[in-house]
Amino acid sequence: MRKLLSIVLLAGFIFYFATLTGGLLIPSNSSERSSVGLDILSRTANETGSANAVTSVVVLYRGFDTLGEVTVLFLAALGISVFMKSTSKVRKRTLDQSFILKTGSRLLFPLMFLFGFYIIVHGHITPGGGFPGGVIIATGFFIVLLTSESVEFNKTLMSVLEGLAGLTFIGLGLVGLFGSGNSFLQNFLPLGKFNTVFSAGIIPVIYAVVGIKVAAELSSVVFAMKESK
Amino acid sequence: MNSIITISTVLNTASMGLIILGLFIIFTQKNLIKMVIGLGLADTGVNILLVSTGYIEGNTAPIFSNTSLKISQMVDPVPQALVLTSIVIGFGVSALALALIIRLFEKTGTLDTSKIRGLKW
Amino acid sequence: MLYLLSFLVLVMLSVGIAIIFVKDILNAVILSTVVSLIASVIFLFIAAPDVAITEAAIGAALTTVVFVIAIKRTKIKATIKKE
Amino acid sequence: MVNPILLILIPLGTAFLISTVAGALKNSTKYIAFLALLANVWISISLLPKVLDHPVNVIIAGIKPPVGINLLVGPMGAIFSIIISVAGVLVLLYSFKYIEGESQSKYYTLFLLLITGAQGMILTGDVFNLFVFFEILAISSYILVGYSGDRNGFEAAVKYLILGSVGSVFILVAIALIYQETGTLNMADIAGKFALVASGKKMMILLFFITGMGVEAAIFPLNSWLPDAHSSAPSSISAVLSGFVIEVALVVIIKFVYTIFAMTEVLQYLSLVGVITLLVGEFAAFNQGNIKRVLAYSSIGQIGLILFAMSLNSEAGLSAGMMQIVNHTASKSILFLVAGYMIKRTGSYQFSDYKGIAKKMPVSSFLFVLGVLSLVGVPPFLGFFSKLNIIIAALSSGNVFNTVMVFLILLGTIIESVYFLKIIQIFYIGEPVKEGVKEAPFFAVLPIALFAVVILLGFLVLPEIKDYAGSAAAELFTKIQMAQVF
Repeated sequence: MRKLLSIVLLAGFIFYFATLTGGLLIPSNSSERSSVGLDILSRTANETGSANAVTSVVVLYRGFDTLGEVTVLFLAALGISVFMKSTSKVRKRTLDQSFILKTGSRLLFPLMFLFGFYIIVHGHITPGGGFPGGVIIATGFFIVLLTSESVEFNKTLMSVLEGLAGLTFIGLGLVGLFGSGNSFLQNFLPLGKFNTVFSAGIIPVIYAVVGIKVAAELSSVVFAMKESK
Repeated sequence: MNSIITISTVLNTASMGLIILGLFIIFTQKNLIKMVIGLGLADTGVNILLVSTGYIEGNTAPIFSNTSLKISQMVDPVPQALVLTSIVIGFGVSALALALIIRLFEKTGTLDTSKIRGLKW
Repeated sequence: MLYLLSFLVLVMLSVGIAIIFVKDILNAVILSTVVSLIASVIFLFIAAPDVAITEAAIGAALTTVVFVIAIKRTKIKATIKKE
Repeated sequence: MVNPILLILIPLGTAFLISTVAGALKNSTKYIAFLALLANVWISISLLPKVLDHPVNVIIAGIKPPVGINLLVGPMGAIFSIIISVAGVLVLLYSFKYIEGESQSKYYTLFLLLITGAQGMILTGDVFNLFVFFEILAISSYILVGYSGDRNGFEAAVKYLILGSVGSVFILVAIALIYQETGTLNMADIAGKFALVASGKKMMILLFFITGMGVEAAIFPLNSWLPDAHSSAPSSISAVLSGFVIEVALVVIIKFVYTIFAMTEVLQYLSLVGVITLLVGEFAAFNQGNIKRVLAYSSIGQIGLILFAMSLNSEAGLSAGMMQIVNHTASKSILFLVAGYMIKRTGSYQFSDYKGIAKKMPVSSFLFVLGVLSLVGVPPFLGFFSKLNIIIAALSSGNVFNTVMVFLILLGTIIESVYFLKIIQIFYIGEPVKEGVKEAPFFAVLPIALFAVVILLGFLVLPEIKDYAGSAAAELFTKIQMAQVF
């Protein structure tokens, strides 16, 4: 019964989508296109000083969305820690990792950290930014924590870090709101020289905060799922 | 452009196919983890659809890496920013779903929705 | 470019359809990672490098990690129950 | 200066703050959460008079819409944020004693994020921003449904999560298609540019959107998750989920239909769907033995009634619908909150076990009766006036279809009163069988009583409520507010 219903539903959906692709998704003529995005392209260099237009959209033009987005990750981390709470005993690692693995991971960690940091602070010049950079830093943590027995994952520290990064994000926005700009997330720092690391006002600052937050949240997501027994 | 197959029709086929496939998996499969996989597929499909709405054939990425690049030769940056948000949200939802499924498994001992009969599915 | 893209889409969709028929859930997860990776290559082709990096890092890599943890935790218990 | 963006930022920032200091302050973080929501109540109430003549348009990041994101607060947004903040603060007060256990600060963080999501969805003027806040609202509800940590909670949460995520896929498809057609994401800008788009395309996009948002709003074929989720969640959360979460989603649908898409031709179908939802909910509630499932199905019935009222395509219908939302928020919160302590004291979900409970829990039982009377629509409670207004609005449209629908609604009301009378009769008749049942603590009764004051004294300020609801209806109906963005 349920299967039949779902097949009928899906058939309807396919039909629906097929008519849609026939009528709606006709390739639009690029010369006639007018959109917010093309408007942004023409003003991003002067207005935000960010060479990467996607970054300027993510951090500044639609920075409020990004605040919501890190909140969603925060929620996911929080939710997983809620569900895994009743069984949160620290498990004694009995696995004996090989010497090469341990040493290799320790060597790799600073490199990965540095690489993630590089990706984050160059987010306004090259592709990348807070999200992939945060993932790379988090991966560095995983490698160390998976291979060495002596390092323990500190849940409290992570949740403090998550909260602080979120507060910093909002705080940076509020400086804009109560400062000269009179609007939340207003860019209050000088734009600097185009296409260099120290440019684009608050964009790299916010992206760094996002990177820290993403790294902390992802680490706590994965470790809450893995560690609790 | 006389040919019927253009880049945008290919992209639309991809997104439509993935969304329908994802929904099909969600509605017909009984394994909870497989349902979450279906959710991920549908999300990927939507992301391709979103990026394709901003794609202009033959144009470059919206990054002013050198001064010779012209605005008229770039693609729309807004859908790409939206997709970044959507990917992260999708990951958050999948991780949360899997955590819930792990706990449900600990309580019921099965991943099969037809065997979990506490409530009506 | 067009043919390459069509080929990628074709592979992606057939891998996706294979997920329905795969019995082992771990294989299904790996196939879904393949779909994600191909999607990230497609993003690169349609001039969206930021999206491609994020999809590869989050959509493909991290999601797989989380899935594998979930599978591991739902399997070990099952074998214990049987004993 | 009162800035509506603070309505979103205060709960969000407090949630982050609680996460930072939870280790040091343990369970006293609940007082921080309470203060934050009190501030929200004050801001939202002081906002209402300002938005009545012309809406407040908040620009974010100093970039004017349509390029940037804006918040657009008209009377409807202000009224809704009052409903959300007031219901939120009262339920939070109830949670002080109701929620027990170790890591309570997580509960309060989640609760604040739920409020953030709801406020954001109502206040935002940007379609994608709406989606982000929708996800915040939805994900925090998934977690809170499973918060109690029992088997039913997890199962309901998984079910809710999967259906809700399917819904969000549909919403994203709608957003992608909107961007494809208009090249913008700002609601007012979309409304302007949609005038040039063929109505067939608009209809398809709107159907995608309604399908997606309808999962959260629990309209008829998409509501199978609701009875499980609302009955498995902790009662304080059930009160919030029934009280404003589904209404927020419903109002967003109505807002899209009237102002952004301006497609009044779908309203006929929506009102039919509303009546079907109502009948399905009331008939299903009739056979339940679990008190929380009864209340959950009754929420489906009420949401159907609100949908019917709001899709009458008249200002009178919209304002009656707004009044019904106020009534439903207050009375359903009373019922769920009372049921929460009855379940806690007796240890049973079946209302047949509550024989003679009125002797042991007199105040709670009395408040329950008040809630029922207002929900069913007995004068002089607020529910009577809102239902009366809905019926007048439906009959004054003068067509046969609406008259038939009114009869079906009255049928639904009769069923509703029958099953609620059955429950009340069990409360008051017979000797108590369970030992050790005692009255709920003061901190739990106080917020319930405050909700009761709203429905009881509602008729004293009826003209004002009507006034505000009317201006909210006008905002949706005449679209003047939208035009003032630029």
